[in-house]
Amino acid sequence: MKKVEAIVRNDKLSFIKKALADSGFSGLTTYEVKGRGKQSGIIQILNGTKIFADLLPKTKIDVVIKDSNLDKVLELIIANARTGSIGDGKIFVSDVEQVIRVRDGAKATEDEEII
Amino acid sequence: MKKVEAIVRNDKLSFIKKALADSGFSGLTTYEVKGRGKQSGIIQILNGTKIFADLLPKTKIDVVIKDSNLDKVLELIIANARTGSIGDGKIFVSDVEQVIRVRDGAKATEDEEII
Amino acid sequence: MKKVEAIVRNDKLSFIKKALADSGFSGLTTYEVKGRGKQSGIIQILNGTKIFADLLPKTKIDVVIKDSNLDKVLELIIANARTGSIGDGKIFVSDVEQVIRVRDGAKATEDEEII
Amino acid sequence: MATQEDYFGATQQAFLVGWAPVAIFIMATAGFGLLYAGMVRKKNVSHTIIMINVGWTLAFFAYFIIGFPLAYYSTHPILGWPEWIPTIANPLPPILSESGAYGIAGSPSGLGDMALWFKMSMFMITALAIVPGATAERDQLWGWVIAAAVIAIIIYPLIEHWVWGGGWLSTIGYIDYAGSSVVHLTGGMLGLTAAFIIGPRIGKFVGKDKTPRTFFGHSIPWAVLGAWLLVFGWFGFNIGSSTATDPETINMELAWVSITTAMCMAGGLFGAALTSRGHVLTSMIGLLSGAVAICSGAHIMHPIWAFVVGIISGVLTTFTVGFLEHKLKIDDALAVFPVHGACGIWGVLATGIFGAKAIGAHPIYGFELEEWGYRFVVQLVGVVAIGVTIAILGLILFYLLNKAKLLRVSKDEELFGLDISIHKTYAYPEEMMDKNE
Amino acid sequence: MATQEDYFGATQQAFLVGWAPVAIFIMATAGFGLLYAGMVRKKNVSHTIIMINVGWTLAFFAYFIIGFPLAYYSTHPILGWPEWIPTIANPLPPILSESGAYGIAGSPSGLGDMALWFKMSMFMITALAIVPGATAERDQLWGWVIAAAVIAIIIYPLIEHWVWGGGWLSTIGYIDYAGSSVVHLTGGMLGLTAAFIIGPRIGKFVGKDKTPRTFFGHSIPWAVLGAWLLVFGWFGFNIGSSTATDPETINMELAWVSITTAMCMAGGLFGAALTSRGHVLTSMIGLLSGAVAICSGAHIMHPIWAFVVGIISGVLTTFTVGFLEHKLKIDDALAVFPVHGACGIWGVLATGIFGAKAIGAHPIYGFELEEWGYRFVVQLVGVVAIGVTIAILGLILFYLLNKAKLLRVSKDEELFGLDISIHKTYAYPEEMMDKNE
Amino acid sequence: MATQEDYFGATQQAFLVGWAPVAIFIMATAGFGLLYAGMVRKKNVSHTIIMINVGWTLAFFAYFIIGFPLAYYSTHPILGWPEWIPTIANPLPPILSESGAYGIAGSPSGLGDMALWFKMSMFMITALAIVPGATAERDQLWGWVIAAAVIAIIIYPLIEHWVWGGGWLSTIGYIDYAGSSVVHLTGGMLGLTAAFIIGPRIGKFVGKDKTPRTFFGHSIPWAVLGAWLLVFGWFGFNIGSSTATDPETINMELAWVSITTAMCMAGGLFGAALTSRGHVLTSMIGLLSGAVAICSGAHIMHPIWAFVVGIISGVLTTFTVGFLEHKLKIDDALAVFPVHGACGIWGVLATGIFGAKAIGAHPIYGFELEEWGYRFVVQLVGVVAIGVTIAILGLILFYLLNKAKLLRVSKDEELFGLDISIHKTYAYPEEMMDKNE
Ligand SMILES: Nc1ncnc2c1ncn2[C@@H]1O[C@H](COP(=O)(O)OP(=O)(O)O)[C@@H](O)[C@H]1O
Ligand SMILES: Nc1ncnc2c1ncn2[C@@H]1O[C@H](COP(=O)(O)OP(=O)(O)O)[C@@H](O)[C@H]1O
Ligand SMILES: Nc1ncnc2c1ncn2[C@@H]1O[C@H](COP(=O)(O)OP(=O)(O)O)[C@@H](O)[C@H]1O
Repeated sequence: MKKVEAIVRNDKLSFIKKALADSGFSGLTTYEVKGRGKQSGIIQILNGTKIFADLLPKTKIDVVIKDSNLDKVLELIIANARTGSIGDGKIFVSDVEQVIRVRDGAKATEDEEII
Repeated sequence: MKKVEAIVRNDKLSFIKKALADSGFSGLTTYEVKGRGKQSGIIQILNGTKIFADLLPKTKIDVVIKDSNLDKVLELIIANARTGSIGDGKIFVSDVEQVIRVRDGAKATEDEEII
Repeated sequence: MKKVEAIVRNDKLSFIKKALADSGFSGLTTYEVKGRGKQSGIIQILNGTKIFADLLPKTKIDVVIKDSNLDKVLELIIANARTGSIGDGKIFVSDVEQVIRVRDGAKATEDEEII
Repeated sequence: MATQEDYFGATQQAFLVGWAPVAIFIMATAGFGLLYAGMVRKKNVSHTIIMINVGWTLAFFAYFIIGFPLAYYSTHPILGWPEWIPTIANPLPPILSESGAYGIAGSPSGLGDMALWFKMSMFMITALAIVPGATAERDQLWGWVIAAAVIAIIIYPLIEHWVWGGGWLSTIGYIDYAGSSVVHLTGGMLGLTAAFIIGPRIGKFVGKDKTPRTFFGHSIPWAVLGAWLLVFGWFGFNIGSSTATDPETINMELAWVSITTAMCMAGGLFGAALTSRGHVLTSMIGLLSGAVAICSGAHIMHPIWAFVVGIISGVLTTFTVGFLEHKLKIDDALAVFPVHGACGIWGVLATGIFGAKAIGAHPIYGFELEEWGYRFVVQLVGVVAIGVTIAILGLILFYLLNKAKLLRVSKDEELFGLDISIHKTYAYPEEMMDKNE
Repeated sequence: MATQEDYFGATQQAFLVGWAPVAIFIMATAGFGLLYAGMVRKKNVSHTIIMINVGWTLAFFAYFIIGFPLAYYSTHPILGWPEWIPTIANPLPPILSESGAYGIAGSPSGLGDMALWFKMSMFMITALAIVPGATAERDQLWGWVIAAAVIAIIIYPLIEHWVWGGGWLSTIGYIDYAGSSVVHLTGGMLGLTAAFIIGPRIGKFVGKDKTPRTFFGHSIPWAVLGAWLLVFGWFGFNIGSSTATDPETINMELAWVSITTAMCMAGGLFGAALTSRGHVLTSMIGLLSGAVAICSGAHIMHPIWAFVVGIISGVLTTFTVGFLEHKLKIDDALAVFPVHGACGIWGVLATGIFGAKAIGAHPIYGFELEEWGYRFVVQLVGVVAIGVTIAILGLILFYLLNKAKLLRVSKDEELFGLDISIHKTYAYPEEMMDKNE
Repeated sequence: MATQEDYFGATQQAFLVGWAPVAIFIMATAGFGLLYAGMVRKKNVSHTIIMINVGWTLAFFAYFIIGFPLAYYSTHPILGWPEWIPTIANPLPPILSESGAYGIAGSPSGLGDMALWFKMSMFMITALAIVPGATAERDQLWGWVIAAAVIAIIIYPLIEHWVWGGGWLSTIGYIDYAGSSVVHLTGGMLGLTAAFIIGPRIGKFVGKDKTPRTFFGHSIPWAVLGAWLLVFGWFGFNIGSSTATDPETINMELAWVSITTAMCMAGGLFGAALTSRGHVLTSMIGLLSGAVAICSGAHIMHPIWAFVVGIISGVLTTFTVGFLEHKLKIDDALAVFPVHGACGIWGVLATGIFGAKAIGAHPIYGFELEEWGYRFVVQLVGVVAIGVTIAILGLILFYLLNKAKLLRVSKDEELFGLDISIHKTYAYPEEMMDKNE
């Protein structure tokens, strides 16, 4: 299984969330973070003037999924998070060994349907 | 070493925390998240009436432990987080390569006792 | 690629952030957490008297980097986070499989420069 | 030697100047500022507060210099050039009448109606504070500074002159004791026109059928506190609107006004709570709806009817919110028209309905049963005249500002939030900023 | 022509109606609402505020219609059918005495004691606002609406009649100037009985020996603000309790009352700060404890003794909290009985102790040294009678509500938090909600 | 029988005691507490509030017992042993003059100047509340408790005696109506000396050239609310400073003072907003700067000049902040000297400049054109004398406390935050604490 960690603009959360749910990926965990990207001391270009802000508020979305769904999920997130400007965010993918449902202790190593 | 990421009900934190400490697993990091589980648009059944709430506040607990302690820790968390109803949460287990103590730079790759 | 998760004192963030940026590691994500270390029920020694506080506020910094930069980054973080007392924090290192830039979908598996 | 009446007048002035405008001061600015701040998203909190503060700058000064004289120192029924305008050489407003006017006893000092000058500016600032709620989360600062100055100089004084300054509505017996129409309908209607011209927030109406979507505010406690500060100020408003100049009247009026005001607020809270499973924000909004509705007839309505008028106000607000969002597709962000516009109209009409002595209205201020029809028609004519006039002036004002690109921020600024993009700050800076190295 | 006394009375009425009840208004509802909101966990903030708002709905109306006449318009020493009840035809309360009563000068308008009607309702609402603090984080909304109506209609007016409405306690010389017992002991004891019947919050008492556990509130700044708003209102309470009807008395009384009130609060804050390493929440609670204790004898006690009484109040509160939690195992969630009950009792007794002129009490209102024993016994009898009566009535009321399943929420609702499960909201909606798609 | 003047005096007393000090009460403590709380980092919020509360403990008591008699009951031009000091046997302050003094009419009850006693303690508490802002985020609790007692007992009463208690400055015609220098310069200068002695916060000045760094506060809404509460209180201050004892004066004075106060605040807000892209915190600070500046000449300056004085205050504050940080390298954490010190000085001088009738000053209170030079020199002499005296006393006081290791916390305590390390709490306990098992 894979963990997808997407760091996106705050106002994109609801679109991503909806898109994922519509395609059957309902499970996710999200929280507010502050971040800095490639440009140290990111410069946002607003209205023609440059505005300096070091750390910007972002939303992080963690989704754990089956390996086979990785491409689909990445595509959905990118499609709904992109504006094409600096600050769109980053996605990190890593490996997850086990997923366990607390309610009944079911493990996804045996039954991938619980994710 | 393993990282256990447990997403549980907020009010279960203090029980889990105590249970872990009692068994010698004192180290942990925790923060508030919002989450959505298997059912998109989770429906909480309260008092016989269905209440709709998309993202619900949850607590995430990260515990990094030695491989040999994994089963014990999972067991403790599940036992203390479970109510048997929807919304009990999920646990994700993944691999950690190195643990370093900032105070003295000691690395758990060499000395697992520091975790 | 590697993910470095550093849990440090809140007031060390700006020093770490600056040090990383100065060495060219501008990307990072940070958020507030509460944590407990080796000593269950950490005891902070302040002014000669012991003060008890179970969970203490900390700052978590996530930095994703190329494998080759790991040692450099660890060194920078440790140097700027250390005071030498209990509570300095822990660093966890784990593996990241893919990094994707949302803006243009570029993947770091192919082009490590995007990290 | 000072007469008994002088003593009485001086004390009343001490009270009405010392207490009433100060309470409103807090109300108009802190109350609206914090109420609105709680209702917007975190990224727009600072901006929302500063938009309310605008009343306390140039607009305040401008009303003093021009607006106030326009409203009170001309005898033309519509609007005329004032007989007095303050200068360094001649700074003090002449006394309006021997017995004083508008709640302030004639000043035995001969120094003129400074107190009235002050109190009335507070009413104006309140009307101003209402407006930016409608355009919240997407409006420019300097465009609003200009709009506020225009409103303070001419738009608000026009209506004020009609109703309180001896204009045509006061001549035909129109009743608006503490501003259901002068303050609230004016503010609410200006808000509605501004919201219409500026257009909805990005993402407010979704899909082809434009389903409205709720943007949740960042903090209910702040909204609750703001609403309570407004309630506090409302007593400044309503009690401070007393025109009593002798002991009997003051007794009759102040107690009566206090009780009807409280009753109508309680009714509004109750009505709104009933229809919202006790939702606290809706309930507080209901309380304010009741407060708006009672302004017009606070001195006249029986307390029990005031409670009933309040319940209706609470329900009316909810209904109007739905109508604006689902039917008209206007994004009045913080429900400004439903509260101040709709309930302002309702309050003026309710005065025409419940003001008859036969059904328990004030034994002196109430009107006779036979006047019922006439009174209701006058109230209706007045409220329509004010509503339509303000709608036209508002549409012109905001249309011009929009053309001049002074009304709405850019798409990027809106998405990043107005706090950081316009004012270079966050509302909770420690959590969100760290640019020191 | 109006006499000099009329002028004076009118101005005093303007002041006492215009200022005192409005200050209390803020106090009783906003102050308690925000104090309590800061002291509960995030998941229960909205619910806690709406529970306090309940005073401003049906209960307010019911007290006007029934409770107030019961308290003041019957001559029976215990409780009798009132001689007057408001109707549409006969809406105005007759004047209680020629010179007026209870701080409001007789109305020269002949319109009756509307002002008294208003002021007294504010005291009732304050008593109501105290109660839900004890049952916080686990109580139902509609059960409390019913309980509040019952309290407003009969329970509170009963005690009010005894002490302020000419009942048996007023006859024997019982002193409670501004409500240490009428308002605070009544509210605090109702809270205690409710907390006893409803049972502790899930997880409050842990293990076999039922060790009490602290649930930390979500925000100290909100609790601090709430407490300061209460302090503000307290001056409305205490100054507004003046029964002065001539210039001399008002001079003697208002200044004296202001100073003893401030002194006792300062003492309470100092005492509580000393015993808590300057913990800010504990200190603010200490301030309120002092404020509760001084209500009874604010017009009588010497300022220096008031400071001492305050220090003792601060300590007494801490002691009572421990006693309830560790010995009685009652979960009075927000320390309602320790502050309002215990310090209410202490204040009534302290009036009996420090009210003698010989030790510096008010030169006119204080009592002679020889009365000391009698006065203390009267205070003791009064406070016991009130405490026991309220305890019994409270137990019956909450027992019945509990039987009817109207008192406590379900286990699930409590765990999820009352905001989302009862009111479908969160206190900080933007952070926590997002159900729009 | 009571005379007409008695009635008037009694009502005025009711108003000035009932309203003015209570408003200031909120101002001095809640307002400063919440303003400062919003401006510090999360880890120091509780501590910051409790430091402000200190005024309400021993210091309050000490001022009553010693400070107040020192200020008003001696005839020595500098400082003398008071003719009266309160005891249990002789608790009441004798009346200062037949017609009363300092805004409180002579008490017909013969009970003495209790009201003055109360009001003046509120001014003292305000001066106290200013100081800890300068040393915020690194100061000890008990050291400040001692400093506050010393200030309340001797330092503040010294200046008060000079200006308001018949001392040498009052003799030469120095004008400070409501405390630009007595309250604000005193508080601001004490803060500056304390900040100088205690040294900067860890990390305030970075690198070899000591570049100042901004520590962002944790919440703009709290700072905004605190500032508005202060504004509310300021009207208590300025209106409550009236010395009017007859109807004419009260009319002339109260209205005039209200308007100039509001105008100068509006000017300050406007000035600060203009220079900060409408930054809301800077604007609110500008509002307060205007409020500080107007205190001295609120009864004298023309409203239009008051607006101008306000604009200058807003700009002056920003300039002074930069000067302290960049040139003097003093870490006055919450801009206490720029607001209260610099604008206090400016306000006193502005009174000398704009107080001439020829340029529109109050027709009765203003001075003649020929006095202009003399008046300005007196204002200058007074403000220098006060500034220098306080600077010396402040340096001595804080130097001694520092030597005694009572001023600054340890490095660890500062890093962990004062809330948890000194008071064992967090400002948002639920989020941050969980030590129950
Ligand atoms: N190397 C990294 N490690 C951790 N987080 C990162 C890294 N690079 C970027 N981020 C996170 O991603 C967010 C978006 O980065 P951004 O600079 O906007 O991407 P882009 O390169 O598209 O401009 C940042 O705010 C930060 O939270
Ligand atoms: N696939 C997933 N990826 C990330 N987080 C998840 C996923 N599934 C569930 N979660 C997290 O776990 C929490 C609990 O899920 P829940 O639906 O309550 O589990 P259950 O299946 O027992 O009902 C969610 O609120 C969410 O934060
Ligand atoms: N095993 C662990 N798993 C997860 N987080 C941990 C673990 N151990 C420590 N931490 C985190 O690191 C922080 C610092 O730990 P701390 O006890 O200060 O380290 P030290 O051992 O240097 O004293 C803790 O507050 C906690 O957030």
